[in-house]
Amino acid sequence: MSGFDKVVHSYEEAMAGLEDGMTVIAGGFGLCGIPENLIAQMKKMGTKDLTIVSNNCGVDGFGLGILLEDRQVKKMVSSYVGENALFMEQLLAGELEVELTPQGTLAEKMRAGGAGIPAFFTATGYGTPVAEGKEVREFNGRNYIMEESVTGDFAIVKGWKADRYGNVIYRHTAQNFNPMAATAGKITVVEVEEIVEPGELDPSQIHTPGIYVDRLILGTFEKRIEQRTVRK
Amino acid sequence: MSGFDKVVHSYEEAMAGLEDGMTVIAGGFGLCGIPENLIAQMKKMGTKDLTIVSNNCGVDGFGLGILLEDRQVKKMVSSYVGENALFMEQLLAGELEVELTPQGTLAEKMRAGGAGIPAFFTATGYGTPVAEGKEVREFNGRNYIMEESVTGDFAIVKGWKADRYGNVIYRHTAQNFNPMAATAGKITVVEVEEIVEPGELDPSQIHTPGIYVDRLILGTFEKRIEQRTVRK
Amino acid sequence: MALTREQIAIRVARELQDGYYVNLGIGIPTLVANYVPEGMEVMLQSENGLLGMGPFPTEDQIDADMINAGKQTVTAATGASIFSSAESFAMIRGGHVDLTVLGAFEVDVEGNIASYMIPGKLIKGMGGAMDLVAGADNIIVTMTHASKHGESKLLTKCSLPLTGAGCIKKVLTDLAYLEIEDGAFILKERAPGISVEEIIAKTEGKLIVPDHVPEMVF
Amino acid sequence: MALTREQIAIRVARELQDGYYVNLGIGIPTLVANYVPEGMEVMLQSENGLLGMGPFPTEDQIDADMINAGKQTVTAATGASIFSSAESFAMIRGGHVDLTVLGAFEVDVEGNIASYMIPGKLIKGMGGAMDLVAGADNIIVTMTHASKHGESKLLTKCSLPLTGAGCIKKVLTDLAYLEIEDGAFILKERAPGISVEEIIAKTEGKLIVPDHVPEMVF
Repeated sequence: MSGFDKVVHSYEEAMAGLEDGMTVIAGGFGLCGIPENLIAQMKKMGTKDLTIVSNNCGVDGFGLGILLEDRQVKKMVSSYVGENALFMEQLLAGELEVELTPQGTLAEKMRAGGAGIPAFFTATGYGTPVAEGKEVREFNGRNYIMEESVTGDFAIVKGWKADRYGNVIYRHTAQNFNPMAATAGKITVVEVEEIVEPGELDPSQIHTPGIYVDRLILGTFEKRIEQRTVRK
Repeated sequence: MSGFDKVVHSYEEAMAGLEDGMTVIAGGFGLCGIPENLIAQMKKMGTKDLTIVSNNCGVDGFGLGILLEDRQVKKMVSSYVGENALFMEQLLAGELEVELTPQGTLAEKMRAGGAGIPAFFTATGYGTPVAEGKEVREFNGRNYIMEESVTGDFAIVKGWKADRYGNVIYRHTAQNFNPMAATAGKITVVEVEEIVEPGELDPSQIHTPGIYVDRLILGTFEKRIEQRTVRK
Repeated sequence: MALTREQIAIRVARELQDGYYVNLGIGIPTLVANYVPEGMEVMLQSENGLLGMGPFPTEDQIDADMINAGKQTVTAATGASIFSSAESFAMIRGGHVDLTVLGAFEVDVEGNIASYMIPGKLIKGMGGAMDLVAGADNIIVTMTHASKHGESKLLTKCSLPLTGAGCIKKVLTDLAYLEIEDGAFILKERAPGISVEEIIAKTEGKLIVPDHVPEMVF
Repeated sequence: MALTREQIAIRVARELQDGYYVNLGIGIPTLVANYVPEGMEVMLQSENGLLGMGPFPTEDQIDADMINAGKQTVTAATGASIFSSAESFAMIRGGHVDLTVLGAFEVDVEGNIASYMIPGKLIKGMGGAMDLVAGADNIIVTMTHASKHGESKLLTKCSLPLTGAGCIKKVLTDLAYLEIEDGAFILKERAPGISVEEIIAKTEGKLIVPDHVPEMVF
């Protein structure tokens, strides 16, 4: 089954082919469910002028934030970038471009990109700065704006368990943007906590079918917590 | 938890409020995963002039096909209606309107309807009779047509297991159109084979979250097989 | 006296109904969860992909893979479901959430809301707020009525970049509960001990004051 | 001799590659699954929501909830996944399927295909065919070269309502394998014992015949 064995054995192999100027779609919400080792590999490779499509840009020193340290990122497409001082510094200095995109629109743009839908209409952002330059159209008496889909040269994804066919499940809210990101990469790379035998995952319960996955790698994860809140 | 107890105890209650002229979105593919008892209840109610949005129209004498017997259906929105002689008869006699819709477009129209997306673009159907009267637009050098979403006054859905919160999972390929249908009804009614205790379903493995479900009923099912094929 | 954060949360909680699916924004809205009336059950939707958010975890329960939209560690309640961001916003955008509560910098008489950006000062992003205000029918905005310097945040026209246009109908400030209708704020209730005059003075947008404006009771 | 149904399937199977995700239409295309070369693994996508379709079930295994797009009872292979119709067509429309094989009534030199409707006679619907031809890059159409009455089905312009416009590049008939390029059919291979002359005679659309047209070997 070599053709369906998506497993690679090094992070070099996992991110091989990443080049300057490429667009990378990344799963994760805050620091939850982020492909932390794939990001670290990108830092190691030193690839520049990247456009990163991800809900957030990590924090200073962790997650996508580490790509800012060597100015690898040209542009971020995100809904929220508030947790990152270096980000703000580079943004205000004009060294970094940001395309603020509503969270739901961002998720839908990824899904649409993977699903062969080049554009869709949403009421989200109508009448706001997000609507600037976008077509407005009325349906059933309400105004909507047209949003175009997004695809990446690479998609980097963090899963929980996968089989070597590339079937992936996510754990709890570490699912977030990962399933959509997985569909929208020309090359989709998934890192997981556990690789299980084919047949172990219930076919009806797979979050990301293997057809979307090009490379799969077993990783170990720090899983840093952003806001540790406990019950008294 | 009365507010989240979606369980009703009779099919009368399940379909209460269905009126002549309404639009009903139905899950199912062929005879697989169809809400057979909800359909039977619609026949019993004798509601007329219905618009039914469903991939197929059952067969003669089973599934949605039974609604044709008393001419309850004004219009079908389907991708394939080839298994039903009575359907053809009424169609050719001009007694029934049909809007043939490509299967993927139909699935996406339901999803978009439930997801607050009034329209999307697809290459499916460009240059064919399906494109007639629809806007054509070019994205990245390719032509796409605009398709509008669909919603129903009712959605009727067949699940496998559910809890009383209305969280539903589907069994095997009986999933098909059911999850999208569930999102697209003003009133969504789900019939299932088993109602389990809250907490029994893994939260990360729920196909239809309870927020989409208004009424839930326990049923027994014939599950007629359309093409019984066996290995020699 | 102006309402405390807790009183704002308590007042919002009175809008809850049994069986409501509710999205609570970061900050004061989050507190609403603490004041769900006895015998009533609501499910909290967290837009990162959790319907049925439970309380914060105990130390033992803490799990990096279980967070809310504020990136706080949380738990899942009985009957919860967990799903992708696309599914989460399908719910939100599709109008399936019964009540959304969120903060704002400014609202105006047209129902516009500005809550995500102060040009040149704050450019963190809108997160899910634009989807929430566009997708929900029933939104309560919680905010202070005026700035520390006394400048009204209930305006004729928002001065900051909008989060949503024409989508807000209910505003609860530390001074009053108001509804927006036909290009005006309608003063519905006032905070205990707050005079109608003070509210008038601190409301820049057109304000309609009925003959009787009941005082909130806590 | 014109190819048999089995030979058509065998010839199509030669286009398979290890690791291909393949959607096989109803009829002859379904037979391709029987001729996957030894040592090669492909996964069959069935558009009703099954990736990794296995063989038909034994009597014991028959399950009304496990069918393929032809409504036949099937099984799931190891590594299969099962999902909604929306997800299934996201895969198809998004171009994730490596090879699609389907039948047709007519194709033409512009790569148009007609396969779903004969006005006044057959109005069953397009099912998933329009999505399949629009979504796939790599499509093989299998069909008879001409009608029983000798009328060509490889045309200058399709006469029947189209299933897709400009999307077909490869056609395998009972007489020949052809590719469509720049407004013409290019004759690539002929069935064993079928003369170039017969193919010319039965091809109404512009046909380019290279100097050497190899005979298929079975």
